[in-house]
Amino acid sequence: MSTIETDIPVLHDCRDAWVEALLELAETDDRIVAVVNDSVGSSKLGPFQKRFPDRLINVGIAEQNMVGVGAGLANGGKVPFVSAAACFLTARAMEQIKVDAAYSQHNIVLVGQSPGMAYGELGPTHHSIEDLGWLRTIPGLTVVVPSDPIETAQAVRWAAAHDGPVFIRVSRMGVPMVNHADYGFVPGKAVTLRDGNDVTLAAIGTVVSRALAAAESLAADGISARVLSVPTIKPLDEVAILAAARETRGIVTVEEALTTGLGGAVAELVVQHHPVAVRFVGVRDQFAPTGSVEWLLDHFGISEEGIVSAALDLLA
Amino acid sequence: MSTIETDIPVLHDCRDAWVEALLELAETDDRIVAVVNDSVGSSKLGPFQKRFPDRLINVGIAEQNMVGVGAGLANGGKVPFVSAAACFLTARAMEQIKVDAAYSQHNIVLVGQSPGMAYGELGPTHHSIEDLGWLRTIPGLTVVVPSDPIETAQAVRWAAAHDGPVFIRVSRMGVPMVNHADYGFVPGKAVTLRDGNDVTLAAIGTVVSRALAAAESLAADGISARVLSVPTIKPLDEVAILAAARETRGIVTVEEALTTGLGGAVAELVVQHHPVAVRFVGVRDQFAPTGSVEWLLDHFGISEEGIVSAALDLLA
Amino acid sequence: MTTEEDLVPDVDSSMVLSDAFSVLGRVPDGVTEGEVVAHLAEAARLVRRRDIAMVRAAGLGHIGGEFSVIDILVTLYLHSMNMSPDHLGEPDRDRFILSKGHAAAALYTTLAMAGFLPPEQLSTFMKPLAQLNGHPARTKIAAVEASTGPLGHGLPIAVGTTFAGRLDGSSRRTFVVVGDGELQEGSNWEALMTAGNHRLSQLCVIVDRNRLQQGAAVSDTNDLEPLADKLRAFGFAVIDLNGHDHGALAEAFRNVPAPSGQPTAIIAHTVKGHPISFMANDVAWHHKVPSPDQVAQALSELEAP
Amino acid sequence: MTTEEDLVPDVDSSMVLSDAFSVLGRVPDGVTEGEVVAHLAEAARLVRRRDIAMVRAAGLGHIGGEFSVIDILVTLYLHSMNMSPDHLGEPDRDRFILSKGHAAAALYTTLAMAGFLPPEQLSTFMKPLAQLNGHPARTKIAAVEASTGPLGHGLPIAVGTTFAGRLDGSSRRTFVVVGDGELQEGSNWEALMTAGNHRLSQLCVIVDRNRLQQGAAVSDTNDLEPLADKLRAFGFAVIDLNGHDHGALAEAFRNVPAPSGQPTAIIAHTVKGHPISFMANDVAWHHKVPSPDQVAQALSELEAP
Ligand SMILES: Cc1ncc(C[n+]2csc(CCOP(=O)(O)OP(=O)(O)O)c2C)c(N)n1
Ligand SMILES: Cc1ncc(C[n+]2csc(CCOP(=O)(O)OP(=O)(O)O)c2C)c(N)n1
Ligand SMILES: [Mg+2]
Ligand SMILES: [Mg+2]
Repeated sequence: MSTIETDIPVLHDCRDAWVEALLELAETDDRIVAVVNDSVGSSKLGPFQKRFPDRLINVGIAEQNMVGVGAGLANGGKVPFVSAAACFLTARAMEQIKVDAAYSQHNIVLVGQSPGMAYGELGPTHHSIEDLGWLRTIPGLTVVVPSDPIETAQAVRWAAAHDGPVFIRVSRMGVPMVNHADYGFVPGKAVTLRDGNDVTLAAIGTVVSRALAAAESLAADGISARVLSVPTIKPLDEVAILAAARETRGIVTVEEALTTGLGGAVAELVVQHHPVAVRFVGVRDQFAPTGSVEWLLDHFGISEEGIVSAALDLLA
Repeated sequence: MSTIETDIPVLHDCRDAWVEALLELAETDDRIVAVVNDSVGSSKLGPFQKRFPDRLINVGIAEQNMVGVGAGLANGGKVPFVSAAACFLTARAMEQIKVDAAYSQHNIVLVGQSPGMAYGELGPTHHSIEDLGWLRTIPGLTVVVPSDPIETAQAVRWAAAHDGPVFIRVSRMGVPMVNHADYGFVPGKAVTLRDGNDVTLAAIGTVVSRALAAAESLAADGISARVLSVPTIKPLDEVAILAAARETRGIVTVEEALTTGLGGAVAELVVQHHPVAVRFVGVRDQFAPTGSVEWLLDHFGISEEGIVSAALDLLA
Repeated sequence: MTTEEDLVPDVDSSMVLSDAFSVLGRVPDGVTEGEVVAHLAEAARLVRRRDIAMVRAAGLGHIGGEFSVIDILVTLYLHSMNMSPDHLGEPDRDRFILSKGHAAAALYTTLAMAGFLPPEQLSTFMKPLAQLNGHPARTKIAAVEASTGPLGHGLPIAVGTTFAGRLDGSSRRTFVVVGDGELQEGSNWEALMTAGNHRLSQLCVIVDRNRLQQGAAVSDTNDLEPLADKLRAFGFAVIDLNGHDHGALAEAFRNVPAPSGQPTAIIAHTVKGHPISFMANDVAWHHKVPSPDQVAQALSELEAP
Repeated sequence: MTTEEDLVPDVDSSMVLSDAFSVLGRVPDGVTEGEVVAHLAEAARLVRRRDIAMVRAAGLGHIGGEFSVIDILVTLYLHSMNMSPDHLGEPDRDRFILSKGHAAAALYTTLAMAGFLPPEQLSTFMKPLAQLNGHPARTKIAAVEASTGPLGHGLPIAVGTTFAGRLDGSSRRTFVVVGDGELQEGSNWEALMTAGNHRLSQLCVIVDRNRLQQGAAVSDTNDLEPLADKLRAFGFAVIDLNGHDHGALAEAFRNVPAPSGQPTAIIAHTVKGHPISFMANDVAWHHKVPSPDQVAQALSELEAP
């Protein structure tokens, strides 16, 4: 049972924060344009479309064109937010992300909606669990995976001001607040949400709260777990991860993704500088079955219990 | 200086072995069909087209359709070999690879031609250095990276007989023979090309010969380097890699790719089971500049010297 | 302006309706044209009843696009296609691909109605570990040729299997249904170009022309018109018909391959949500889940005539 | 049957030809139509001479598709486009995107001829660490709007920048050149559909209709005909012209935007390898590198008239 159930915290759909932040930016910056693939509703962009009908470009169901149009808008001095289901945005427009966004260093913000297994019942074609492994391999792209509405809004604001291509993974699955109200997002900076020195739980995005719950549970067993929230998988906070590698007995990575995402990024870092035991909590090299996202997260052990047992295994 | 220069071995374009093997198979198995994107010449499929004009389907410059047509041919009982430049095949048809090949478990062979930096001067749009990191993240896909003509031909024959989706990376850049004439390719089985117990050089594809040269050079300095050739990055030979992790002081991975490829795969394995120092030889998180492939390999230290210095750094 | 609502996973398992599902099976051989149409109409009615119950039970589905395509599916599986449950291994049988995979529930119910799937399995729709995904999966259901869901995949695959049939000298045909919004995907135009140029006459593309996509009308998003001109310019023999008219559908399917030697494109004019009064032509029903009252109302509109 | 040859990196650095390159710059204002054409013709001749030397020196290039597109590029950069080297930051200037990025050498030489690139830089073409890649890179050359090389990217980007101009109420125009083989890519049809429906009249798509692609004739690979019908059905005002006729090109570019309010598509009929006797219309010259003798022969065919 995760704290989500025991504490009954309010759960937030991060898309609300995304749209609120975008609307606010767009009020004072007329360079902001939204580009979608028949995804106005699933991106919650209805209010944006109402307020700025000309500044919402719906290219229809055409993801390659969508990203190309975004790059062209950037060429024309706009700040495009290209918003589509993460699964289609990444897989269908991969070469456009590589070439039109990353290699070209166009000032474009790619917004991957409902990532991970949010579309659980719809099946693997709609899951976006490959995205982190795929995108962190692309040079020159900043990849932000916010964990709650505060971080989502800040990432959106930061991306609008930043010059260069950014991907932001926006959760639809309800998440509790994990950051403090005075939190300030900095790309490449992990956040220590809880101190500890036996083991480190490094978590990303939707499942940071589960790492916090696991740390609580480990504490009850006398195990001191550090919890690192990692908002950008690229660039990775190498300092914080390596400090964790040195100062604790190992790292458990936690993600709503295939373990080639954060797991892979952490593994690649530590083996080069400070080899230490790592355990991966995530989906391991398989397409997920059908089921609700909550069911799937439990099924794959991306849960308080799963994280605890990964930590215990590491410390065993 | 690599052995390539000092020994002046014959260099082979692995496309010759690929086409020869395909032609031979096609003579006795009329299920074999080639599918291309205006890539007859760059795939060296001219002789195949001449011999089996009906069994070469050129969909034109349309990679998504190309992979979809391949899946449909498989549905119709054919054994399609879908052959295109690796950069376009992977990036442009990523969702088709995910869904039509891997998730659907269609019996389709994807042949990525001229991968790595073979198209050096043509620039990063034509380099395929992301492919290993991308493809190893896709569940259910076998990813073969042959190191020489012997392995290329065997991989083609194996893939034709195998039921399920396979990707084969076929080198255009000249490579020397590294495998023995009696070598037998087994997916998921690494090959120990040289024994050693100080350090392991795990190499893949076009650059296995460079690892051998580096081992030779290290031997001259009294360092005993094991050389593992890793023909399938997925499935990885976990037994051989973990044995190397236990029996030597660490592993140097060598690839003509971003280091999220073999480097990432090895890192992910060892941190979970036997954390050990790893050094990555490959392209580190950047688009490559313009230059010939030989120049680029040297530029990135994917060379005898680069491998030697990575090994020395690991052992320091 | 969009009226799209969001997916609402509002599952009410107690609401799993035990809507009796009789497997009518194929239209028998040798019956009159009128009997063909009556059989198909009754099958479509039962399929729609079962479909709405499945969507309600799962709390998810794409009922609008399911109801627009059901008459096409039923006509193909129960009458026009040369394909039977006992002979899936037969190489010369026809092929069908639902490229608009989000209408999976319509396909599953039709497959059950035609005997390709045990009807009991329908109640597993979207349940944990179910074979009946929200989108059809080739590895999970024997009669499914291709896993679909992402739009723009089915047509290229249909082109491939048609090529395979040609190489084998087979007379089998491949039918593929695409959504109209789906035709915004460039991969379809790649495939259409290939099929047209290679004169793949055994291929029949059916456009479910319900004029709505997920969030708005197709014409308010990225219009397709003049669609017939586009398809003709890509080398297809084009037919326009009412996609809810079983007789017209059956005749059009009978006429594949076209005498011109071209592949066939059927623009099937349909109504999203047809024939439910409060769903028809309302984009909100792309993936809205009916309330218990709405289910009751819809079922009453789907009583036997 | 293909006659495609493979890329032959057969560099002979001693063969770097010191082909004098005079920067003619823009056609001056206020000259006669005849003088316009004469200026462009001379510029194109010099650009072709420099291009062949560059390809020979690099041992790589796509000379066939470079020679087919040079007259289009020269007309745009030296005459038709409102774009000058000193005012790249001017938001209202026209935009150009070479979607068929493999003709990079033609773009680079034209940019040098128009003053956007120092002519000395041309000799770095494809050298290690050079800014002049085998395909144009936005981050490496100020005048390049978009990095191209993979086919089917430039047209969507052109649609995007045209949208940006419209949002700004700018009268600037966007020109994009696509190869004819390139039009097999579905991403182009996505972009054409969007441009047509949004009536992006400030967009002009030029098809370099040389009828050959990499390995064979377009018609033997995946034909485009009836191309004008296709483009019209996608909402474009279509013009056919001789793509080597500077006067016809200049007039067509002057007429953008079309009075109909539609985006313009110019089908520029060209000859791959034009005007070299032994290259013209031979698919082998898609990316063949000329021998020293062939260079000499070509240069003699490119003497001043
Ligand atoms: C590649 C891709 N992009 C987006 C979606 C999300 N999506 C699912 S259904 C749909 C609308 C489809 O409209 P249409 O093809 O007209 O189908 P119908 O009206 O028959 O439901 C969209 C955008 C998807 N499934 N695949
Ligand atoms: C996506 C993609 N697929 C394949 C290629 C390889 N390629 C380079 S040029 C070319 C032929 C292009 O033909 P066309 O567009 O007619 O150009 P042109 O005749 O003007 O050279 C091909 C297939 C590519 N650059 N991009
Ligand atoms: Mg529709
Ligand atoms: Mg051409």
